[in-house]
Amino acid sequence: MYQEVEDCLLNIKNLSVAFGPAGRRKTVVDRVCLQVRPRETMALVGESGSGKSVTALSVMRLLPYPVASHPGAGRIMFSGRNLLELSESEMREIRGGRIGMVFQEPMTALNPLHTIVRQVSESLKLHGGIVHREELREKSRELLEMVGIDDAGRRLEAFPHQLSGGQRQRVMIAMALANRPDLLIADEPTTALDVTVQAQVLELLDELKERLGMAMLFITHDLGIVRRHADRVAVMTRGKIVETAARQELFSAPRHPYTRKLLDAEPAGSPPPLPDAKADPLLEAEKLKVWFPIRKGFLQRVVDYVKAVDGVSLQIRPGESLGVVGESGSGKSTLGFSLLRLLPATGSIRFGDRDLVALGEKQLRLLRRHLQVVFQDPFASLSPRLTVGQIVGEGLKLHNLYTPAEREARVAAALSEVGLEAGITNRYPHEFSGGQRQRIAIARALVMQPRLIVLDEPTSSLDRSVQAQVIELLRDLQARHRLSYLFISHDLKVVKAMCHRVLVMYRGRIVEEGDAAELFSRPRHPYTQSLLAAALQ
Amino acid sequence: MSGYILRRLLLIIPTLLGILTINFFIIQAAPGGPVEQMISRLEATGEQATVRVAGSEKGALKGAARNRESAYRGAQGLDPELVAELEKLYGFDQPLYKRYFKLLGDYLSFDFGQSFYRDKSVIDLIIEKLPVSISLGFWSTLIIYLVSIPLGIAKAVRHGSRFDIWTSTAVIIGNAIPVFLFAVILVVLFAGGTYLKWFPLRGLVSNNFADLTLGGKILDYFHHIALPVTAMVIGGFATLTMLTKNSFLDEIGKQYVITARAKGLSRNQVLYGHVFRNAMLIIIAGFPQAFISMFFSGSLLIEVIFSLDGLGLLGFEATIGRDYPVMFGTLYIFTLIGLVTNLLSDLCYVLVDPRIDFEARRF
Amino acid sequence: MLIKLNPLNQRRWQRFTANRRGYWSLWLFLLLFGVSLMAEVVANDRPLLVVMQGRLYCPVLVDYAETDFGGEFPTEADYRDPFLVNLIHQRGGWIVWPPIRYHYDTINYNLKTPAPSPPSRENWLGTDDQGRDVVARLIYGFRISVLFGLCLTFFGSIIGIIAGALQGYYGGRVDLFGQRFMEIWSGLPVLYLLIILSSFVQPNFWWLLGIMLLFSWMSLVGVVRAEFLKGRNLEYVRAARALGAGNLTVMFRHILPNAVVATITFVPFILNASITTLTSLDFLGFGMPPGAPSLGELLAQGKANLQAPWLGLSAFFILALMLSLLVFIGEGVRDALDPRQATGLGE
Amino acid sequence: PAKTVLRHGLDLYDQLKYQPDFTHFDYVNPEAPKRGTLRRAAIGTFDTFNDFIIKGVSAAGVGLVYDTLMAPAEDEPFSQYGLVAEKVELPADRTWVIFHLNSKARFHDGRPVTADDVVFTFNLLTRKGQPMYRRYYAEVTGVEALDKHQVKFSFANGSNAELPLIVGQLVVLPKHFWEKHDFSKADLTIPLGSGPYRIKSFRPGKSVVYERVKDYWAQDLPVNKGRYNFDTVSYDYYRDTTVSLEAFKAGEYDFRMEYIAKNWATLYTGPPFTDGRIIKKEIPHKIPQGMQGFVYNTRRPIFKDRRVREALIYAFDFEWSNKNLFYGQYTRTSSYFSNSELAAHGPPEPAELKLLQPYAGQLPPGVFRDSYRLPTTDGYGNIRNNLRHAARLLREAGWVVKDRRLVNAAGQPFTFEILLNSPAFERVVLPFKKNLARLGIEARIRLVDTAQYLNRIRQFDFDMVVWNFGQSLSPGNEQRYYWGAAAADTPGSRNLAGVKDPVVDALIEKIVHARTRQELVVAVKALDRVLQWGFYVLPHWHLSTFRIAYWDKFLQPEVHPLYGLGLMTWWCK
Ligand SMILES: Nc1ncnc2c1ncn2[C@@H]1O[C@H](COP(=O)(O)OP(=O)(O)OP(=O)(O)O)[C@@H](O)[C@H]1O
Ligand SMILES: Nc1ncnc2c1ncn2[C@@H]1O[C@H](COP(=O)(O)OP(=O)(O)OP(=O)(O)O)[C@@H](O)[C@H]1O
Ligand SMILES: [Mg+2]
Ligand SMILES: [Mg+2]
Repeated sequence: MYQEVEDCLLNIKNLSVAFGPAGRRKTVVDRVCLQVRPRETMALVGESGSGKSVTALSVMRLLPYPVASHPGAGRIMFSGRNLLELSESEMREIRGGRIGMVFQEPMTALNPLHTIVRQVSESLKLHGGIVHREELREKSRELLEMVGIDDAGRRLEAFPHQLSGGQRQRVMIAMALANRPDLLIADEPTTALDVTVQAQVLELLDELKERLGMAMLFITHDLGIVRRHADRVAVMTRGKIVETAARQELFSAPRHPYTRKLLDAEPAGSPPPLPDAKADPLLEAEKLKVWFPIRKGFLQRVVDYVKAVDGVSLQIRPGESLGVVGESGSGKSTLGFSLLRLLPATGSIRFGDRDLVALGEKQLRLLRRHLQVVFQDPFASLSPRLTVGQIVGEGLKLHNLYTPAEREARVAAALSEVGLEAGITNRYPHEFSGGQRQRIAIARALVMQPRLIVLDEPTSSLDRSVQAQVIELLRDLQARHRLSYLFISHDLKVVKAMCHRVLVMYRGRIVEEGDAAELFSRPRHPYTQSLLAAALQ
Repeated sequence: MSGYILRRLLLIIPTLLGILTINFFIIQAAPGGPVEQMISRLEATGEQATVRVAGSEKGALKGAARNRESAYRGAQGLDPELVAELEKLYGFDQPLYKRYFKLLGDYLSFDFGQSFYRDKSVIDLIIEKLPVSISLGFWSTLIIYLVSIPLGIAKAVRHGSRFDIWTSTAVIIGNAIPVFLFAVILVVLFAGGTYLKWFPLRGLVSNNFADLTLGGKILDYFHHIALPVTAMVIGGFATLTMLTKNSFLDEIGKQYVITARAKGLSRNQVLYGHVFRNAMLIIIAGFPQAFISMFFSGSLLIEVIFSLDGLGLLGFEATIGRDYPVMFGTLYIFTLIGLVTNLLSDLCYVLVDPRIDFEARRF
Repeated sequence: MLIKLNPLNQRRWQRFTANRRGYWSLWLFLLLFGVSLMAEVVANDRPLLVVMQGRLYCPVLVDYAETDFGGEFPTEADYRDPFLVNLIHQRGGWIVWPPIRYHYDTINYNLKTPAPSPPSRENWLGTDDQGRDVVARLIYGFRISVLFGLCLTFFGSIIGIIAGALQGYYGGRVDLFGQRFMEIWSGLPVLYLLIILSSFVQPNFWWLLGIMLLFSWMSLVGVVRAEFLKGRNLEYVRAARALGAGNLTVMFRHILPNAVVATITFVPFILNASITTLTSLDFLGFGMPPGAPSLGELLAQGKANLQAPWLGLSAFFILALMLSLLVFIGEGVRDALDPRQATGLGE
Repeated sequence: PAKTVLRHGLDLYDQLKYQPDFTHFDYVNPEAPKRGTLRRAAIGTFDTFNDFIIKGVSAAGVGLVYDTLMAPAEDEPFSQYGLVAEKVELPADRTWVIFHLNSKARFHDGRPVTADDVVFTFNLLTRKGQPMYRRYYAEVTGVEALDKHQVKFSFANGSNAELPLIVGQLVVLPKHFWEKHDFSKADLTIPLGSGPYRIKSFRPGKSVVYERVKDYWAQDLPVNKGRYNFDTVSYDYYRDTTVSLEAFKAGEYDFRMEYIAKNWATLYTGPPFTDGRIIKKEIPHKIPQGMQGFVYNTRRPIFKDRRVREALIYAFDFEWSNKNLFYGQYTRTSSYFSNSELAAHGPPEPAELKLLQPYAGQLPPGVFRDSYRLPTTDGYGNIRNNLRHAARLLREAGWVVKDRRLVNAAGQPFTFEILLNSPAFERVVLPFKKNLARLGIEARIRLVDTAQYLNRIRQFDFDMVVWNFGQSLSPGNEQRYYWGAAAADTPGSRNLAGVKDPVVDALIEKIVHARTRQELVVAVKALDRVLQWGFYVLPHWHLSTFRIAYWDKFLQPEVHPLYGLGLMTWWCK
């Protein structure tokens, strides 16, 4: 399995990564070897928490040293030089210049106080040597357009918090591509993108690969993408690379048991049958509107509005999963927030027999027990100074459910149900992998045993097997407790496996709505059609 | 936002009114007033306002014979008639409410009146003291900011290193040094007659300042303020340095810093370009305040020791000496400036962090 | 540890101890503070014990008249009086003294040189300009200063944090009027309040603490308010609300930890400033009653007696030591509370 | 009409030391060369040269600009010789005085000094000047210019022998100048005078320089001969006393007088002192130092009993304080007229006895035996004997110790408050407080700011204060104000102790109406005795020397005047 490849662009040899101080060191990446050749797309797939992101970060030398360390004699050879031994200034030349990186969690990865144009043009300025403001701006706009952000000119002046998840992710990609790097390390670059945009972006990457000879280390959970775009695939589990093979070889003849498990675990099945299709809706929203003002100048005058949600009406019945799909930036997350009154919205929202909009702060708070949400960006939604145990147990404590001991047990159970091992309750959010954080967020919602959960891309960072596990769990809970879900996702397979009905959103409005099976088989709206076309490509 | 600003500007009026009112009535309650002060000045029985700070001239001899100033001792003491006259002079023959409304009227029309004891208008007095205050304030603030912020950042980057420990110790010790003691020691060591005589002892410029060339003037000025400014800044580094350091430490671990580094930014570019703004909200937002206080800062002790006439001394003497017009004048003007600065500083929050607003939480 | 810490706090404690400076500073500070709390048995002009004619006397705790020992005055015994000491010895009694035989207000009548007299075997750090032992005054002064500082800082910070939190979190009217209130409040003439106060009571520790507390809380408000203005928009705050967290929970569990950094940074300095405030009040003559042991008075004496450097130096040394310890402890606490072990940026 | 004499000088009892033909005072060097500079320092700041009005802080030394009608002799108790006024006409009953102005007198602008100017000055000062002037000249009923050079002051009644001298102290301001300038403005208008110096330059609040008037009209008058020898005199202002001393040592100024014993003993060291460049000197004088001490407010029940007041004296260990706090520099004050011939020491003389005898019944027997001898100590803090004495006195006065506290028959504890406004006294008071504690007395120390302090003093709202009753060499009617029964009930008077003793009142009248110096001295001594034995004040200390230090640039006449320092008689080497 180990082979010396002379013409490798990137050659990782025996790389190990450990966290923690000398005494209590925990190895999370164990003697990994990986090669990426020029013009090659190397896909790195594997279990959530297996060390993919950490490996990628090691290449950039961006781990939190000295908390992180590389025990043993690992090497990372990049065009013949050992990156681990380069000086910081040499490293700087490589970062962003010769190696571009797209981070897994784009929502938190952008500087919250800098405008988009500033962040994008910074890369250009640094390695591209462009200095003129106008030119930088123009180039930045081009880059944004390239990754499919509509209305790019206006988005330039936006701050990250004013963008949707997918938009932020594309900004990340634009930044990584700004300087036409030799190697692009993309850590789940398309998780927040709808299928059409995803296809567009992937095509762009392929094109760059062809035109500029860019190599890619592509970390993903989406085997569909791997199948279509990767040249070779490495499979990682528990800190080790267990199998490296050419794409076809891997898919046709997986050798390692884990690989086989991974390939087999397709999201499948269908939601549990609706117990009572005629039941009164659990949640009912009418003419919901969320308009974000666009402000300008020192005095912050409002010059225009972003109509993120523009007159949406929907119903969710008990025990029902309602899928929401749609273009990135179409207002799905905003809809989710506004339904739970986490954003000021106009319109009416009824939960059971209560009018959420009219509800006082205190009653609403009591009601929140039954209304949970999993945020699109789990990292940002976890208080950085609370431990996982505190985070997951907080809701129970707030609503005074159970005794402390019971609470602890429930928290542990919830964590293990989403596939997290025991004994992590005293760790802080930043010490986890992206997928692990996502599962923590799910556990936090589930532990409350609510009646409705808004799930905003809950499985985007999960590998297939965990994804299946989580979906199974959600379905099981639904079956047992008549749970309702508002399920926002780009992954149509998952939507299909989860949802009874589906809404399609486009620019803040619902363009199509219907029974899941029917909608997938007979899409009516052109956007839905293009979406499905892209997904089934 | 403009609505907010307008509201804030309008609120300045009741705020000023409140401050004046409270001060007015509190002062009425204080025992002893300008009349007593004047009597003590006339009889030379009082102590200088700054006696604690500047040291007593007389020590344990109360009426020490200076010379035969007045052989006629019968002149001592004041009869009630004269006291009444003094009261009239200071307007204390008027009932309280009349005095109060007169004060309000005068101040609303920006008429600050005259000092009780000096033949100067309050405004003139303040203007007269400005050069000293500006000199001390400007240079010391500048130095403190220029040193503390980079130092704090450097310490954050080297958290726990030797450098960190020693600089911490140094700025803390600096902070612990009592200003007045330090100033006096500076004087004795560097300007006195016992050790080195490198710096002038007092004042902002030399007596022959007018005759100097431009270069000479500048040199002379810095020669004079070197010691006072040193004494002023020595304790000032600590807070800002530590605040900078800790805020930076807090931010450095965040995700966007890694992104910035992944772009290939150098350490300083990351620190100053990205972390700075995030970490320094408080400091940046506090800057208008600092900037204004640069011009109006007064440091009583430094001014006394270096024989500088600044606002610190003016304010203190007015307070202790019950020079109400000066007191109210300075209070009014500084409060006004303070209020506007507060507003600016709040607006700065928004400029620094666009996510910030001052609206009430509605949801 | 006697108290069983939960694993989280254990981890914090570990991180705190990992910062050796902070750790040792804590112990040293506790030691000094402990000693100063027991100042009466460390430095006192009353013996710890007198045994005479089979009876046990405990002058540190109990007041005895001179006549109780067979002397002539029925008033409080002066144990430093050779007359009394002789009397006790003559009657076969013996005396156990504290290590330092001076109370803060004990005057050493037996000075070799006029006060302030330089350090000697008798007075380790010399005497002040009233013939009182500097070490004893330092110990008592440290106690008063630290207690004053701790009380002021503690209560001031709590009020300040709450005020800042409410204003920053709720914004709107709360903020608008809260801020105006503070502006008016800070315009209060502190010096006059003190003068008024001192015209009807002798200002003492508690009075000064009260008066200073009226104003000291404002020092943290700005910072905390800014952090809350910023923090209330964060994603995890929204997540907490989504969980049903009430305003208080959101404020103090989720946003406050962000303000903690600034607070911890400021606290040692606020403490120092409190002590300095007391110092300068003493200095200006509006402070503790005359004769009370205060570091401020010692500093003022240091300035007035440049020929006696031991005065200023002792006071300065104690102040510097205390501040350094506090700042180092603060750093340790910061490290302990910081979930990410602060990492460098390479190099 | 009374018989008048034309005199060359004035004093109280026609015993002038210098004869009409004197050419100079004894304590000057008539040959002193006129040259050089005297640089002095002042503390604080100044903002005006108008010394005469209530507003503003006037510059140090501004008096050098003016001449007064008469000039004092510093080696006589209270006498004046002609300056602007060449001769004085005074009737025996002293009901008026006419000053004959010197026709050569000129203001600095060359205009002559006339009687009109004097009248103008007098009216100006009493009308627009500091309120002090009105009080000072209250008994002057009229002033008129008799002709160009004669001005007459009339007095309310002739009983106040001092009045002519007091008028003699009047400065003369130029009418023509002040008619053009606003006298009520306390600004930095350079004033016009006729004196030995004029203002050469100044920096507001920082420094002022006076230069000698080259053609000073009075330069050769006997009173000025040998004086004003410096070409320039300058004052630099400092804010801080420590810094000002440093400046002196650094050679920033030339002359300094020290008032603080500790500084005198410890700070005047360093190279310039050891190598003799600075001379440190104590010059004895005979200026009366009056009485400084802790004043008992006898209005308070606690201090009504003189035995109590005497007892407390025993608790004050002056010797220890002097040795350990004042480097032994001070003398214990035992008289209300200390450091002067007016002080009563030892047994009374027959003349005094004669005065006192009529009141034998009202006075303590001690008065007739001796002056009051203050208890002394060995200076080592061991005052057991004194305390024993004090305890006895207290017991006699009805105070007994109960539960280690001193209480009276009603069981009220003996506590009182010592009111201070200067921190300098803390170190004196604290040992006293400790000693009092051994008697079972609780003394509280209260330090307040000046305004509050004066407020309380004026209302007599205190138990004990530190006060200095200053005295001149010629005590007079001010004694009523100090010790008179009427003053005891007048708020704002200086009878702080609340002395209300008919004997004292009677003796004061004797003083006020003394016809000769002899009579005066006897009456004052008698009063002194009565006051001493009345224990109204717990006496402090005084200093009978000038403590001066100066750079070795100056020479001084061989003779020092007894009643002054005579700095203006010095000259540059
Ligand atoms: N700062 C840290 N301290 C301790 N452990 C960490 C830290 N960062 C990551 N880990 C651990 O390292 C392991 C690998 O994390 P990594 O982020 O590489 O996973 P991943 O393969 O990218 O997973 P995912 O697909 O979920 O993103 C995880 O078990 C995680 O808990
Ligand atoms: N605070 C804000 N201010 C202004 N515009 C905003 C704000 N938040 C979101 N938007 C805009 O509203 C639109 C909808 O955003 P939203 O996050 O709901 O999209 P989304 O459907 O969740 O997209 P994605 O799939 O990419 O997460 C986007 O165009 C976004 O730019
Ligand atoms: Mg990952
Ligand atoms: Mg979204």
